[in-house]
Amino acid sequence: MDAIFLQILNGLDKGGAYALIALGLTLVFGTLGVVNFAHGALFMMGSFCAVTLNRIFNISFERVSETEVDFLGNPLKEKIPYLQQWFGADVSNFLLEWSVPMSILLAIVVMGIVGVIMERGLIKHFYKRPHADQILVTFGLAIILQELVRHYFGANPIPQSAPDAFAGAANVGAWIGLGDNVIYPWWRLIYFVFSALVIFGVFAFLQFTTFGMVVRAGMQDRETVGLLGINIQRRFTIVFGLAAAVAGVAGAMYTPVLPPDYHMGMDFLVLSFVVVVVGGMGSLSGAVLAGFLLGILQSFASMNEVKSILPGIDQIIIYLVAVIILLTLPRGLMGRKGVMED
Amino acid sequence: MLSTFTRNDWLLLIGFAIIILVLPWALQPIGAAYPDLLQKIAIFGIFAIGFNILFGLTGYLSFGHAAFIGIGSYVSVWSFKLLTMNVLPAVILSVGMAAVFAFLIGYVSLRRSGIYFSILTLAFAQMSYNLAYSVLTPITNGETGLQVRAIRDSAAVSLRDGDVRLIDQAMGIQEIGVPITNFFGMKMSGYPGFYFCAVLLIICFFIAMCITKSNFGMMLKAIKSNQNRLNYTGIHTRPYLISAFVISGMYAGLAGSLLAVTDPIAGAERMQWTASGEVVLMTILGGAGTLVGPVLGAGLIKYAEQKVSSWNEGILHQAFSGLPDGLQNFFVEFFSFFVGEGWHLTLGFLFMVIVIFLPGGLMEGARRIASIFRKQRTDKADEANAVGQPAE
Amino acid sequence: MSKKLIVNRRSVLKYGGAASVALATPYFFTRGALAQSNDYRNAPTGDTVTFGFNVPQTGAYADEGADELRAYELAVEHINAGGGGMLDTFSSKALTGGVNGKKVAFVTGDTQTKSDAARASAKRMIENDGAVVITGGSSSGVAIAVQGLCQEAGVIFMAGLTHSNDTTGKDKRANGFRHFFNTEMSGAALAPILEKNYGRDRKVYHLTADYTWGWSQEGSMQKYTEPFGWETVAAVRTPVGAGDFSQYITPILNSGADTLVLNHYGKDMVNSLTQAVQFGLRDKQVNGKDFVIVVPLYSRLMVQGAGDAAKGIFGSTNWHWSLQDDASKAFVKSFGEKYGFPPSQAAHTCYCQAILYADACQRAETFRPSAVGAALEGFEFDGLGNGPVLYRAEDHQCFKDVLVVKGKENPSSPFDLLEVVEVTPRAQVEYPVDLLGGELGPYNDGAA
Amino acid sequence: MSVAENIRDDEDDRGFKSGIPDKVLHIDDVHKSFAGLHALSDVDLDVRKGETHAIIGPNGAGKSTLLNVCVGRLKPDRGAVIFDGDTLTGKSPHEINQLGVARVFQTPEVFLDLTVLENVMVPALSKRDGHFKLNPFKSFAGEKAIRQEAIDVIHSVGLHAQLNAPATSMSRGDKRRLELAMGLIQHPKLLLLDEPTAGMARHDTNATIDLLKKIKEGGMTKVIIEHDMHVVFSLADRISVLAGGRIIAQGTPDQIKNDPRVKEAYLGEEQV
Repeated sequence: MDAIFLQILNGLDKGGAYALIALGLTLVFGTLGVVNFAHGALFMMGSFCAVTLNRIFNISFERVSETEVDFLGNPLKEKIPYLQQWFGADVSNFLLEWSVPMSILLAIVVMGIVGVIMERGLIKHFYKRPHADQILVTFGLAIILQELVRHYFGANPIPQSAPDAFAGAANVGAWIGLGDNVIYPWWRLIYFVFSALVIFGVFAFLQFTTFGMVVRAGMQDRETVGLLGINIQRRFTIVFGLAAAVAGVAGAMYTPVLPPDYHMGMDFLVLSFVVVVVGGMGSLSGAVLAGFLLGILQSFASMNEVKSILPGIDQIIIYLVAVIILLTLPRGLMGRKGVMED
Repeated sequence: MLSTFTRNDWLLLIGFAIIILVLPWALQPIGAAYPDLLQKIAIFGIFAIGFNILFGLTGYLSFGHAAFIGIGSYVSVWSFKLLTMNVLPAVILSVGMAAVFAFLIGYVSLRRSGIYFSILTLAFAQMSYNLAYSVLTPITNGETGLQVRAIRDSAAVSLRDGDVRLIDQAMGIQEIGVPITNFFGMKMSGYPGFYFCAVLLIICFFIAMCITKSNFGMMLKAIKSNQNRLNYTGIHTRPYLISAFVISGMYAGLAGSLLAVTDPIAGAERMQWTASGEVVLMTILGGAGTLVGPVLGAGLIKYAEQKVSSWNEGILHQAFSGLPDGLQNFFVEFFSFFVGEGWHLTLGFLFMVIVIFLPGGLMEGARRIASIFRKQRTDKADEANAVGQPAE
Repeated sequence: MSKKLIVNRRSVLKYGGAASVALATPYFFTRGALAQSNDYRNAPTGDTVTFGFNVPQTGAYADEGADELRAYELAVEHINAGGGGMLDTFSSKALTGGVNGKKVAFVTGDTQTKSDAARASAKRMIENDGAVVITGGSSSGVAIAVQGLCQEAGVIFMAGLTHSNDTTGKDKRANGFRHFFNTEMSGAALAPILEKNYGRDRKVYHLTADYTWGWSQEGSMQKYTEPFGWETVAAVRTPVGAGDFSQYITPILNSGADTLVLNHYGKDMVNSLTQAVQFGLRDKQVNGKDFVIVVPLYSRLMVQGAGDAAKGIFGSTNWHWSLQDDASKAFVKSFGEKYGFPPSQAAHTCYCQAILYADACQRAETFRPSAVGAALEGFEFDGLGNGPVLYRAEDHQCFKDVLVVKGKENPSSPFDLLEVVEVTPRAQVEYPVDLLGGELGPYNDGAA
Repeated sequence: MSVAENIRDDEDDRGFKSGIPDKVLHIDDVHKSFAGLHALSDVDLDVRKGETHAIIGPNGAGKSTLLNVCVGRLKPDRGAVIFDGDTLTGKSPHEINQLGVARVFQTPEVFLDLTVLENVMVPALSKRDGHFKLNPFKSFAGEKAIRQEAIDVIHSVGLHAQLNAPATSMSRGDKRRLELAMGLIQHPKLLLLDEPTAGMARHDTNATIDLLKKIKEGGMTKVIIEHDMHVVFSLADRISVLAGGRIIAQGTPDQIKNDPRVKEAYLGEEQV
């Protein structure tokens, strides 16, 4: 019982993360009709926003230590963060500890700008081009972005820790009357709530604002909206910026779960495509649904009991589900007719 | 069929064949004339030509063609292990097996179109990869890859670790250590291996040419152009698509088999989605839908992977040794960003530049240059006429 | 003629050590003749000899590969100078500047940590650049693939970081040599320390990377811990590159296990360890004991990626820069002065391999693979940071002390992440040669 | 042999001229609704062999829906379409075409990447080889007979100057002629023409009318959906009027001209 409950919880948690990671991708699909292979790279850059903020808080000057020596036996050059020098160790440590949540702000700004530049400078020339061209150009961009990140941050994963208040696991079992074995990491719970908030926010934005209405109309029929004299172009730029920012915050908040490295974008690219396609191209609610479906199924497929019956099922479950869904529901769970079918 | 080849078609075929066959000399100036790279260019050329029959003609973008490379490789290595080191059965069995798998995967995947088709093929390839890497280890030898071994001493040794080679044994062929693949006695490593691949590449090129110019090829192009209309014209498009998918799967199977022929090992990572992505990039880079483009793209990417990645700082210093020190350091610094371990960056830039400025790939670039020359020539001819006229 | 002789020698060698001693004679007879003839693959003709360094420059192990390359460059520097670094402490004094009167030049290749790419770049270095030896690499799959290639091509392969038993077990090849240790030794070294620290009665949960190395590591851990009472509750295979391991960690909570062994390496290890700690496993009490985690194979670079999660967790490693013997200190000094930070274990093993190869060539007075191999076989040496070491003739595996380490609680620098708990003596990790199976086969000198 | 001549050959066995009305197409009580909106209700319609039957009606009357039901693009909710003894309902578009029903699209749907000749060759081969033939080594350049026929048809629609030009470079009017050629080359038993002259200049319209007249003399059964009354009355043997998804009148051009219901339906539209 506990095991099942934990697996469901884990599935929901994964599902939330999948949905959040795929959200920006489906947004860009749905509105702009662009296959963005750089989406994973945006996610990766978002997580490096967290690393960068941490590094910024850590900018230090060197002081030659009188007592300690380094590994070569020379006097140790101690690194003292300026923040510590200026505001004292308390403030400095507090900022460092909370750098991941704070990096959300940095990620929104930086990734929003990156998104807008990307759309203005590159993507907008590719609206009318074949999908294959879009794939190639965004893939090229993704490689460039990740190589640049590697150049400055190296190839090794860089650990980012959650604030101490959220370290360790919450005793979920105690809240709902299950055993002590039902625990779940605080940070994952927070990530889940965060995903829900962001997804809900994007929904609300598209559903209840005039801006959103125009964009949704553009999703249905770009030509007509254009004919109405609405500057759909500018709105699309903003949508792309929004998608990039969402990918960015998803990445920044994910760093305590998965120490970021330059290649993580590519690792998530295929996954987010599968989520988007299973959900149905361009459908936001489909992506959320697909995220949860895949998360829960993956979680259950990984249980020993299941694996002993079907060896290796956990390795292929995501793809298997994708195949089954696409063969039974031609356009994924909630896809619209005619989108991305040519 | 042959009677309908125009003079230009023959010129193209002969020119292509000559260029491929003289590559060992032609590529010397850029340091690419060594067997392995030449083999890889020929093999991936075949892969890309085959991929182009599906993608270039019908517009269906498969993200799972690497699966057939993997299947071809595994079947070939098993043929070496169980039957004979002669490559002929290996090649035939690989292509056949790839056709069977391509039919199964194609039959299912082609029920959908567009990105849905792409994701279905991707899913099949990823499943093959994941299973080959782990659960199917008894057949694939997992991460280590399936290799040719010496003849096993007893039946207790698993077939992965010891071979039987029934045909070779029956024919009483002596082996010392781990034998090398052969084509009726001709060793398939080094340059003979390259020429074996090169001849197959030329044959494959010829077949692709025939297909492109055939009724069948025209139907495939019509599918890319307007599949819906084709249905209303009385054409059932699915059999055409499945045929194209199977043909290109067979090309991939052949490529996979040749990888094993020239280097008898088969690893799971050949089936990973990035490998499928690579052939997409080769095709688009060279020019999708053209005959020569995919081969060109394959050559370029393999060259970058093999050679550009090897230009470390030492080599750069040599290259710029003629320059004064400060300038030399600057150039080395600058270029080391793009070569050696930075070769991915060069590839990324290349993709972007090509797609932005030459949407038809390198072949479009060649066409544009050719048309500039043609224009100049006609201009000159006009001038000559203009000059010549008063004299008359 | 000469080739056939070697074939015979090898085939007899299988039958026992005594015979091999007797048969060492023809080698000395033929040595002079062999040294002068140049009918082997890539025999150097000019005044330089080319080494091929095949390391991951892109992909997950790029940083490790970069460190290996630094070590190689340093080794080449020292070989050409005839001294410096560990060359000064090395017990063999054959090298006195260059090898066989030639300066060492080198070419590099990118393995991308993929077998195909690694073989392709190795082939390029052999076929195009005339490399007489290939060395490097950061995973067992690549090492085995490249080793097979070097056997076919007829050059020596000096393995870099490869920990799987198979490299010198069932996939061993005459032309391949490994300095690094393996899962068998990890298990043997780690088990007594685990027994001492965590007691005899433990219920163990294995999370194992689902490929050859992972299985082999899992097997070794079970083999050495089960005799004193550790009981395997479950051994779960996880896909390589899973990223998020939470779905494999949650079942541990209810399994009744009090010990988790993570048979992961690289990024998988970083992620699974980070996440396992995040799940509060280490704060748990099960069966009245503190829940503990063990990571059988450690690498400093990966511990860096795991950050705080690795603190206090036991594992094993081939070498660590904080060792205080003269050789290690000399190596750390020369490496640190050149690059500004201490070397990793990957750098160390690569440096040693380069030195060992060059030294063997010098002693054999040729670069001919069979002769160099013979010089390496049964070679006993010291002064390369691992105490007295034996290159065992029967499987081309180095036998040396193994370090048991623990994630440091209070690191004083970004590199000071592991503390050496125990140096397990060589005798304790030695195993009989037929344990892992496989057959070396004959040397291949390749065609000229 | 040109198309016109070709068709004249079988003039003799046209049932219509000999006074025996023979149903080629029978639309039987077809219903179709979209999201509760009745696009077609109780539609009964017979098309006789050899006649040119026009379907007219105001915008939104359901003309295109009816055509789509006939060619298998839409599936009716109720009722059936019977062609020459075969039920078309439930068949896929390519099967319907292989039975001898060709459609000329209103907005030209030619193969933009192919040349004009190839565009006509595709339906010609479809007619000859059936819905699928795997012949990767048979070059269409070698198909002498069928190729000549395609060239003739292209000639008859006046596109011979652009024989080897890619279709993408053609004007809209030329594309419509190409559409027509693609329909004609199949010698269909029934040709469905969806507003063949919509958007054409008067001069082009007249040329198209002449061309269709020539084919009319050839005796091919045709269904024309048309807005332009000039075209309708120049070509049609019989006319059905569709309004609000129902057939409100059926008869010869003269009968329709004087039908009060038709006037009402059209005047209603014209007043807007």
